[in-house]
Amino acid sequence: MTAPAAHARFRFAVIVFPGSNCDVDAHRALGEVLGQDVEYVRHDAGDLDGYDAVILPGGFSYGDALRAGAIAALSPVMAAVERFASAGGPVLGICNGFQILCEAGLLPGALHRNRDLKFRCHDVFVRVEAGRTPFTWGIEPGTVLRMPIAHGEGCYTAPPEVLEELERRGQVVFRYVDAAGRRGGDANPNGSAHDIAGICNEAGNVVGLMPHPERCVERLIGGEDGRRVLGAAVRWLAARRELVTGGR
Amino acid sequence: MDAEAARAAPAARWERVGLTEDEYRRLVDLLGREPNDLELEMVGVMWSEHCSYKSSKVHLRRLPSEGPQVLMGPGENAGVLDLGDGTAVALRCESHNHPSAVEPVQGAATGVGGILRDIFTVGARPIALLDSLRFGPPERERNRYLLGGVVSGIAGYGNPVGVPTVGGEVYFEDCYADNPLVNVMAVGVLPRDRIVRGRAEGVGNPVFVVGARTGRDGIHGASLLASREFDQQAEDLRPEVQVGDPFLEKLLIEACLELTAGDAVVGVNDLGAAGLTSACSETASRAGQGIEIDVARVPRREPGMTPDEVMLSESQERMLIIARAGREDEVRRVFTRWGLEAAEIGRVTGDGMFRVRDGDRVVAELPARILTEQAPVYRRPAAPPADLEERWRLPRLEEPGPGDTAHWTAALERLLGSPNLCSRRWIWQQYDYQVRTNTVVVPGADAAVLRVPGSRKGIALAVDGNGRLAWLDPDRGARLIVAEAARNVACTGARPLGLTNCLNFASPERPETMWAFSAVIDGMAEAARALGTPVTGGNVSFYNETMGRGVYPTPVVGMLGVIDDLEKVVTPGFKAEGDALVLLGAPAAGLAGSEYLKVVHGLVRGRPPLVDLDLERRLIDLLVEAAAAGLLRSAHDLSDGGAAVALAEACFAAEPGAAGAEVALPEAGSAAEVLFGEGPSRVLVSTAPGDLQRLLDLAGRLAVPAAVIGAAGGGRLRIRIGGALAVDAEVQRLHRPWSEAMARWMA
Amino acid sequence: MSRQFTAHVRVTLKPGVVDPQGRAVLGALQALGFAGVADVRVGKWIAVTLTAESEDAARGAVDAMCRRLLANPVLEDYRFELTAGAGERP
Amino acid sequence: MSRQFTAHVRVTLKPGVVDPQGRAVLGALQALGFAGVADVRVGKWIAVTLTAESEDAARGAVDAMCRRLLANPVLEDYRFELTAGAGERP
Ligand SMILES: Nc1ncnc2c1ncn2[C@@H]1O[C@H](COP(=O)(O)OP(=O)(O)O)[C@@H](O)[C@H]1O
Ligand SMILES: [Mg+2]
Repeated sequence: MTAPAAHARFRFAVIVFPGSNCDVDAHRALGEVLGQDVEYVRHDAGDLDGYDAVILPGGFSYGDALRAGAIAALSPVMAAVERFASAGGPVLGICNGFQILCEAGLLPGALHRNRDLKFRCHDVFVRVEAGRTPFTWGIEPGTVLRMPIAHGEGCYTAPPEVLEELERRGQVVFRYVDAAGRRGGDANPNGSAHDIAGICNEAGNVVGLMPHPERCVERLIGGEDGRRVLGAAVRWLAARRELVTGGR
Repeated sequence: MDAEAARAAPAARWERVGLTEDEYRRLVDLLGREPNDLELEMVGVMWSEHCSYKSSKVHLRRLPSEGPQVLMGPGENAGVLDLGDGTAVALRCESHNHPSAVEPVQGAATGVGGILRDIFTVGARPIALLDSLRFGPPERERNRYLLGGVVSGIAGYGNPVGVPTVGGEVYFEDCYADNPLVNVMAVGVLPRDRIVRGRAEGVGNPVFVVGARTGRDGIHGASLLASREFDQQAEDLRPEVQVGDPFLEKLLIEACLELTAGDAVVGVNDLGAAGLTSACSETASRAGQGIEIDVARVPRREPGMTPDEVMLSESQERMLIIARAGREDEVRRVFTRWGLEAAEIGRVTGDGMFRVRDGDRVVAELPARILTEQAPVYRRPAAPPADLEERWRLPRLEEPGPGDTAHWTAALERLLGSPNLCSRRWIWQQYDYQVRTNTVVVPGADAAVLRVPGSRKGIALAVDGNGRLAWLDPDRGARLIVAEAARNVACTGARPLGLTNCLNFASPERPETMWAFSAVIDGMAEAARALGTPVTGGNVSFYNETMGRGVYPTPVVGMLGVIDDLEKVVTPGFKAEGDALVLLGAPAAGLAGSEYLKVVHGLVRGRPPLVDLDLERRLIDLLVEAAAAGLLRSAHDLSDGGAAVALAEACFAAEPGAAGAEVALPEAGSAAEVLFGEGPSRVLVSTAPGDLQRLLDLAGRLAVPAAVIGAAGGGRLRIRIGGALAVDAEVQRLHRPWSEAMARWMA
Repeated sequence: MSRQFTAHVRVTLKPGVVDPQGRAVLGALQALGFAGVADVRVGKWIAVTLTAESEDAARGAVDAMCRRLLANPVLEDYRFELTAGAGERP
Repeated sequence: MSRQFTAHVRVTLKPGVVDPQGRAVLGALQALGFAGVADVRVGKWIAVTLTAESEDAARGAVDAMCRRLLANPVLEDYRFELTAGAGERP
């Protein structure tokens, strides 16, 4: 089962906006560590033809002017991301990438200033709530992962009816919990509604999260839990290819 | 005109630009005529203490700056050290004290921006920042406001620009209340054969100014603020505070590194203090050439700027690029691609002159060297403070014996929750210390460790300073600081390779300051030489005083070490219950200048010890060899707070189940000295029981004293001294005051 | 002939949205001894200088800017005032 | 008898001070095709609800708040308008 995935190689696009600064980290995690083909794609690119998956990395696109992600959401490449997503392609927005996806309307809601107004950089625990997305494919719901956060505007906010809908449709993908998988206490680092750390669109192929899976793919640096998230996409792509080609 | 009137007329001129009459005469001699107003302004700022190092130069020469590992020493924008496999590291430390006192957020932010520019100026990709901070006691609201502002300024610049802030230090003392210190160190990596110099080489080569537009902000800001006492008049300089733009700097980093990776460029210099005046004259005079620029071609942010304003503006996020003739389009193309402006403003000339035009009109023309090499140099009067011996006198302390467990346990708790010893997490949690995923050892350890991209090696980084020790004895204090920085780096298993510094002092016009400065240089030179860590550069910040009250002489050292195998990195926390605890190095320490004396007895007294540099060097060798051999499960430097605090910290950082220690410390002095004494050359290590003998053998071979003091684990910290139980407490109970103190007062 | 205008845009959080900054400022003001302060809300104030053919055109442009970038409809409301800038240009 | 007031405070960067946010927004608006935009400055807009004995007292309090906390005198200017709040309190 895992054998084809381990050898599978796909083409990942890492979008580079002016001010992106985790682009190299995403590139390294997918390329050097997971052995995938990765290319940087500029914010002014017109299409994403030929890529199997798209990553919107973390950072401070346009210096977070006005609201994090607001200006990047209007970049030419975002039209291409939208087309890529509506064709069912897997899209992952990490941190600033998540903020951009919300600002672009590819994900509902918004990311507001952290409850304590401070930038926070430390590890958190998140519980995988939905296993149907490409980035949680094969991860048992309820699994607790340890990943770093590094953000000042990560408080997920949405109108009550949107939150309700997210819950009902199973669009909450990651939730802040403690090491034992329980909600509450200090587990939620930024005041996010419903302890939301990551969500997906209705179809499930567009995922955004505040924690940084690309920062924890090696034992020496940050741990390895992020490998599971990025590795899930490789397995998902392999499974899809298998479906399409009938395993040939 | 009579002689008196002739002297009176120009008097206003030199004073306005901060020169003395003698300096003005020197200028007229060098120039062979009276300078015009713009020329005088340019000389005034370049001959300021901040830009010319006129009071420190004669002393700085005594620092050792050579060694096989030094690829580029002082005199350029950053020092560069060889890592040995084709990779090199650039390092530099700089102060932004006065701007941070005026506006803590932007003062600190622009300090980060400035030091980063020094790093990518030499062609290095910045990979780490560290900060060394000093404030008045946190009991006062204003000091907390300054701390909060400075931290958010560093975070607000370092985080967006995408360079991790991986370490630092902070101390609180009365003397910094009106004059906080904000020193920032930056480190970058580059291929060893691609060092870029700040030189205007090649007659006819085009000169570009790139990045931000030039505005009226900061005219005279950095240079003048940093070259005078901080008084009421300095308050009036307030509108000149500058705002940093980390987004622009991020683009500038990428564009500059892309450009210098090729061969279109012959020289690069950042625009810092004294802006275009400094960058142009320094690049020209380093190359022994002249330079000609046209201020009319400098992109402006505001209409109606005069040539003076353009030449003296200290607008942030700008760089000077000297390209090869014929490659102009390439320069423009790279910057345009990154959304930045690049304006060609002039050429390198062969006549050694710095010529400034405003369109067709020449508005200033003088030999570039007058602004740089020919600035005045002073050997200012130096004399020790009158109360030096008084400072050394340690009163007799009335204290219970080691058997008073309640007393000593309470003292430890109190120390752990005190401003200078409590956890700094509140600060570093606001810094992105992981971006670029190279940070192997994160803040909170003795030194940060980073993977070096493009190399198999890692580097360890630490900044250390101690104003209290330098005030008590500047020469010994400086030795102690260098030794501590080297030891911190060695505690991770890295071999110290070289250092940079930042020397924060009061007014150089006071003999006491210059005496301390000179002694610090001697001490630093001696220690750096003995430990094989050359001084690759640094920064001097004088005039750190307000209303005649100076800060402690505060030398800060940024140390860089190299580790061959990242798998062998050692951290301070205990790893497993039952591991043997060994105290390596000097068995005894005293209370001079210690936190214990200050916190418990309110005293800053005693003569600091003279560090045995030979022992220190052997201890470092031992740490490096033992780490490489895999004999160390943990290593933690004994510094502020002494053995008891070091033991507690090793418990706080322990792996689950390994917290706690049952130890017996050698009875080398009073209980206070044994528990809380501070002295050099001491490290607490833990080792697997099976490796203990090998470790002791190695220590024996290197002639480093080693005492087996106990074992890790058990959840309690129990310290015996000669049979008496001095400290006994749950680790949890000790942890609370330590971990919560800063967040509590900053809430 | 196009004229210069200045739009003063006010972007505020929607009534129900938690305002951590407003809350922090409120707490700080009370701590400073301003006992009478009951509520604080922090928003943005943006000045946009632009040229347009007419006041209507300027108004339309600024409204479009607000919708597309200056305000986030999930969290924020906006309103603006337009004033004719002094300088007329050809 | 103290009454309720609302102050609308506008905090803006002093004229010569660099405005990185404004610069980024200006570039974004131009890239979106709003060609007529010449300048953008981003400031803060703060609504403070307070009770005071009189309008003068309220004005004095708000001015003090601005000087002490709401604006950073080194970099920012402020101005405010005061309106009497609907609710009167004993
Ligand atoms: N304390 C010091 N020790 C060693 N070198 C120093 C010291 N202070 C300054 N230098 C060196 O002097 C040179 C000039 O410093 P400075 O004018 O501050 O540089 P910049 O213009 O890049 O800020 C630099 O190369 C710096 O490393
Ligand atoms: Mg420089």
